[in-house]
Amino acid sequence: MKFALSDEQISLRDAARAFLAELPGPHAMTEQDGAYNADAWSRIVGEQGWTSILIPADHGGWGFGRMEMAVVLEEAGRKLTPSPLFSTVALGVTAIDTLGSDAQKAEHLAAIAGGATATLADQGSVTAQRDGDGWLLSGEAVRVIDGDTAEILVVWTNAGAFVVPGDAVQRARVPGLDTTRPLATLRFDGLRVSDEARLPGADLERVRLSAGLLLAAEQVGGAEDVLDVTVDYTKVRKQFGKPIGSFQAIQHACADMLVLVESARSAVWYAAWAMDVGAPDAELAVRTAKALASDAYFRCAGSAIQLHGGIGFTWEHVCHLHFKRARAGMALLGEPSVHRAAVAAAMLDGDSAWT
Amino acid sequence: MKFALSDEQISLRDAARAFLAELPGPHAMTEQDGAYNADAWSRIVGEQGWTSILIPADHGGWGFGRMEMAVVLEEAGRKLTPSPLFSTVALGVTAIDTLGSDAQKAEHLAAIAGGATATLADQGSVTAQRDGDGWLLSGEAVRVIDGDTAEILVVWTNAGAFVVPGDAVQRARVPGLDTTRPLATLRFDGLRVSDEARLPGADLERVRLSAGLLLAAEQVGGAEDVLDVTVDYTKVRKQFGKPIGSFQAIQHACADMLVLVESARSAVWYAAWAMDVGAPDAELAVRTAKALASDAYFRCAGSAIQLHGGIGFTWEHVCHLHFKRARAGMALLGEPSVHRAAVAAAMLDGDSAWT
Amino acid sequence: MDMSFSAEEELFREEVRTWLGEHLVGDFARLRGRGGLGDMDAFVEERIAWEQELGRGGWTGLAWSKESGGRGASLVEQVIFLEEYARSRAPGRAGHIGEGLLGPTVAAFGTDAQKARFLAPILAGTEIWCQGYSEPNAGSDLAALQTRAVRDGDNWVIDGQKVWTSLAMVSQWCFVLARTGAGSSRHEGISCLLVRMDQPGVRVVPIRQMTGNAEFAEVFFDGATTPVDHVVGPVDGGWKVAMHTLAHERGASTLGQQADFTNELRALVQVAKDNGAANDPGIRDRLAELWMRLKVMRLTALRTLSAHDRGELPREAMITKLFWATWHRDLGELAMDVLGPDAAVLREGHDHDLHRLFLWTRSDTIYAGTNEIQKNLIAQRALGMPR
Amino acid sequence: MDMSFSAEEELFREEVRTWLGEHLVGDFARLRGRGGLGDMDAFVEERIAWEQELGRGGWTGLAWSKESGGRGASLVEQVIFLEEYARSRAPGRAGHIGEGLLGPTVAAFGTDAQKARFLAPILAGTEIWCQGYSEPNAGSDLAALQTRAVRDGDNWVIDGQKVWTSLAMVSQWCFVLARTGAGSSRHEGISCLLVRMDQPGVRVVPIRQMTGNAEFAEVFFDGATTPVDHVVGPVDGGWKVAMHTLAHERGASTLGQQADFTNELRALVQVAKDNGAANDPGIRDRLAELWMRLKVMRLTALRTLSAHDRGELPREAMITKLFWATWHRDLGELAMDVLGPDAAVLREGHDHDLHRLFLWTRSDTIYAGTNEIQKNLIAQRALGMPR
Repeated sequence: MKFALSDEQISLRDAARAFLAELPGPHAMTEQDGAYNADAWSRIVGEQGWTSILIPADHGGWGFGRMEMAVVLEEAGRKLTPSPLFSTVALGVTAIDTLGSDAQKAEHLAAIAGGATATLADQGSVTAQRDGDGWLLSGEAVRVIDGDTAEILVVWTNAGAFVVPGDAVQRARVPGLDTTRPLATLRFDGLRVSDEARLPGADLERVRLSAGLLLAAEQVGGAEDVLDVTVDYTKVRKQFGKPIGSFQAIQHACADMLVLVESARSAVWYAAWAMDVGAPDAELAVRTAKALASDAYFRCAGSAIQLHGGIGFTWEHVCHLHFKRARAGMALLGEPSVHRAAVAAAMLDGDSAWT
Repeated sequence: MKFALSDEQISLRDAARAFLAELPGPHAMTEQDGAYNADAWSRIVGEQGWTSILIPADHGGWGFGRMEMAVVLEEAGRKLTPSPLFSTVALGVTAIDTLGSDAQKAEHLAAIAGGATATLADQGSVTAQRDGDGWLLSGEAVRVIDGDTAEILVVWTNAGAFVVPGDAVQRARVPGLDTTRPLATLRFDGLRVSDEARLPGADLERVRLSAGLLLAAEQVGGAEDVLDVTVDYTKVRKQFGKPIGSFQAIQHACADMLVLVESARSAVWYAAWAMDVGAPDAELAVRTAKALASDAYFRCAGSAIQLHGGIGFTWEHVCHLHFKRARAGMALLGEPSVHRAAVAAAMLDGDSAWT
Repeated sequence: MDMSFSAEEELFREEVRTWLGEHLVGDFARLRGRGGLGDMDAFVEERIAWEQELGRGGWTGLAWSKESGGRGASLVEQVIFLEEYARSRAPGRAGHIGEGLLGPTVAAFGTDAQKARFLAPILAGTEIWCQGYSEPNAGSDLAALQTRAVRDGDNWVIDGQKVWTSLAMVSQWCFVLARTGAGSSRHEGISCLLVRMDQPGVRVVPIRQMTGNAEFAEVFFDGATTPVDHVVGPVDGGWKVAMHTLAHERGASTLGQQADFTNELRALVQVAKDNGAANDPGIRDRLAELWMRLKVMRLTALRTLSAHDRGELPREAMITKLFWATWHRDLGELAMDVLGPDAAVLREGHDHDLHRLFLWTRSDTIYAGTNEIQKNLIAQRALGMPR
Repeated sequence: MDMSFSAEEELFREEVRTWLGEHLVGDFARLRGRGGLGDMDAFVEERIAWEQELGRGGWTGLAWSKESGGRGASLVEQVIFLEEYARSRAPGRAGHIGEGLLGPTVAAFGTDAQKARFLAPILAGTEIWCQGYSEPNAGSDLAALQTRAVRDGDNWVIDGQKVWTSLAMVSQWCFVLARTGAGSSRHEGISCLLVRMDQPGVRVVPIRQMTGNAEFAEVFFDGATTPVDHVVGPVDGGWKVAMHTLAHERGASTLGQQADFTNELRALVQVAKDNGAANDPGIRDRLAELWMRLKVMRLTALRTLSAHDRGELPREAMITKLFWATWHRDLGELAMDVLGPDAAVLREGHDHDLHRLFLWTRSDTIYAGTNEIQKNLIAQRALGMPR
């Protein structure tokens, strides 16, 4: 029984933090009309190798667990690092690794380990129709994270998942609440793909849970950053002749934020471990993590704006970037109320006693 | 357009407050195993005549409106005055006045104006069966306010309401959360009543709304009293060398209480006026009043205990009497969530635009 | 207790409604629903033209006394006007600082010459005013302001910086609080200056907000000047003048705001009906709760007005700002929950711009006294708790 | 990161479970589920007998070092014991002040004679202790205590009043903080005295709570005495001793409490299933949310234990009290909402006494540091915000 980061995980975290401090921040991306910094991405892939963390060693990756991935994403979430890291590892790698055949994994995971970006399109109305020895894909996928740039697309249809090249699809960025994480609409206009493009796996829910867990890890990092930024500000900002951090109302708001951050972190760490070892309560643990981390990030970011006063409401400040990402992330991969409903069903509708 | 108490209403309020200060408090009742003080009740009826407020002049009453009744009940709620006033006027008088024939009103309202107590039993499973020229009442009524002592009982059945003498029924006090307002279970074991005992009216919902409004008025008074008691305490209780009322967290909690109290009061006053004049939005106004006043009282009483610290948790203090009455009253005549659901239906399910 | 309007008041309502219906047409029609808080930088020139149209119709300065050139309308009439104005979705007023703040202050504290010079152009909508109170280091603590004005012959010379100044980009005049006294500190030695914006010493830098709009600006005074007779009230005694202005009972204005809120809630209900969120019990519960609190907001405002008629400032008047700001923020949060997964995606069109509502309402609990400051004031002033 | 128990630990769990199953029978069976917080005045004599039974089984002083006569169990073993103890619904411990507070303090600061005299009877369950810290004017502000002890020959003579003393009615001994220094004020000049309760100068007056129970008492010292060698730690230097005791990492104990909470939540779920509230979407949402927060409460406690193994006191340890107190209060409120209209009526039977839960949990956010004080501490100590 040891519920703490290992020394290796701590080293990974510290290295990630140091590296990320060198990358361009989220404002740069927002001002560049949502384009990722290609140099930053190549350093993430090349120097840090983070896209390899979850890829099994057989397929050219490191074969680490979600816990290591969570540690890195917590840091990326903290700095709002603009890059296709989340979509590639949490959606692309997870979908292919969970749903793909060995051959498909060998091909696509190796490509990702080598720097390709990937994502998952599972919302919308894409259908697959048999067409001789292949398939025709039609319809629209919506709210696809990094869908306008991903090189490898996994698309979910009525006939399961298919992997297609990103540039084979009509795709367009859609204006999103979170300016640091592009969303896109993809149109499939009878796109013909071979039967080999179809992934044999059917467990989309597991992919979404795994991705939700990793999003929750990012959210914990984001929540902690707004807390840190806010505490720092309240120590220097003076009103009525003293630092506002000495006012009890400000202290209480910050204390509430800390409770949210540390609770969400406990939930995320445990869920990562539970999924990695296949614990029986892994699903409920992930739902708990995503619900609590989403709520924590949103509430912390909201408090941060409030405690910053007017300055927190300005475009130049980091608060609103966190706030927007927090609310957008809440809407992705299951809103908190959706996860609570699933937990309620497990508690209330079954005959078996929950523990 | 004038939204304020009239000079007459202010006089009524001030007189009620002065009179109630002379009566035994709620602790006396709690220690007397829930028996009302008969002397206090006879003074309420005889000196103040409050049971006559809502009774039409034709039937020996004052023929005043719900607004005047609300003014008095706000004061009674403030002092947690133990007496069958609420059940008699809000349930008994309202039920008979709304559902009864002229002859029934003449008989029973006059009795109430003369000092009889009355209540309404509308929860449970009482059924009425034709039996020759009369009816047989069977089944159980539950959570009947003052049901163990009321002299006149209006009981709701599948065949409408009947008025029966209280002592014709098997009845037993049940232990209640609120020790200052007795609840009883009534058993009807084939009680035979004449057809004249049947009230012709069918609009039970209107009776319940009217009673709910008056309960809300009481709740506003209760909420204000716990606020007053708490503010007074925080001005004298010292910790860390100064009055706790100078701490920002305490001030903010009290400010929140004031918002709740004054908002609920606005809602109650308007609903009383709207019901009295038959405004089209009267039903929604009453639901708003009951929901907000119930929530306000409960939250204020909870805060009061918190801000009093340990002393507020003791049997001798008034806080817990308010807290228990607040939670019990929330459960009576429609919980807040029930009223919100009805408002939501009006907003969302109809075609007509709400305003 | 009588919550109904008199026959005369209903006639007045009809007059307002008719006038708005007849004039909010043509070029003005597209201003409907625009220019409110969170959207103040939209159609500014057109809204100034609309201000002038209002002036020609005699609808500016409704609350001003007749001696000041206003209509001397009763509070109930003001309520009616504002409710009808909001119901017609007429645009956010470009002249609100002049009409609501500068005008009443000059009327109360100004010289005859100041009244003669400044009131009429406000009523006509030909001079737009902005408010130079807040500073970077004087937010909730206004008395920490540092802008300084020094006497130089017949002029005051002004140096300092203001912030969160709405409409500064289009205003001709700014109402500036500055330190003029020698040993000036906190509330002492402050004066209220009327300063022209179109002069070399004044620089306006728009502030981009998290909504992407730039409704406010920083205003830098770097040797700006104004004549010595452009001080309102006593030199070095401007704090009371400024406080009077802030305390100047917004009176009926909150009721107009509530009519705007009703429009917003109605739009949200429509979205919920359209996307099915109206079937979600949790959403239903919260929509109903917001509806209840909105109703009560109006009722408490009417109680305040009735007390105002009696010359009282009742304690329930002090909860207004906290109540509406919190309500509005809750509405913004609920709007996102109604959108569900679509909360992540911005939608086209102003009328259904729930995201703008969501983002803008974060400022409501901050400006004009944060929620925290409001609660302090309620505790200390309404409840008499120790400072 | 490894959240599983080792084979040895699972064996230990089996040992605890077996022992409890074999001993919580006969006269002790009816104690199941009784005597916890909110019910501490139930079956007190029987629970003291149970304490002695635990002592004979070697289950008291689990966390104490072997030199002190304890078991020297690891933190994980303590967790396992407490979780199994709660799962078996074994009764609230009558000896918890002695085992958790007085014993560790004497072990850390006491003389050899004190250790020899006081530790064994605690382990045997033959001497029950109560805690004399809080006073009427020293609640959240413990340093405002006023009880005074004056040296008189070989004795201290004690005058003052303590309050909220649990189990005072049945305790043989009280651990009293008193002012002994000449110019004593705030944290200076305080000593920790061990005082016999059965003497003429000590009077115990039970405090009836809003639940109707009387679990606590006021304790009046009116010339009570204790020998001079019954001071723990330095004379006049007792504040640090007392603080050490309070800060003494409750360690595993919160995990036992969480197992109790799980029992309560499970009972509430059963009621909701029985009365149909489990079909209400709002109730479902809140039950799920409480379940999630309960899970997280356990996880954060385990993080704290793991950090404790490394000799750290991590900041997440500081949220424990606030978190569980708030959770428990929320559970109590939800319990009433699950009952619906029946919330107004008390029900029979202890097992489903949701009303007791509802009322008692109002004290959770007050005792051992109010929520307000907890938040101050978190802000100042965990976040380094200015005092």
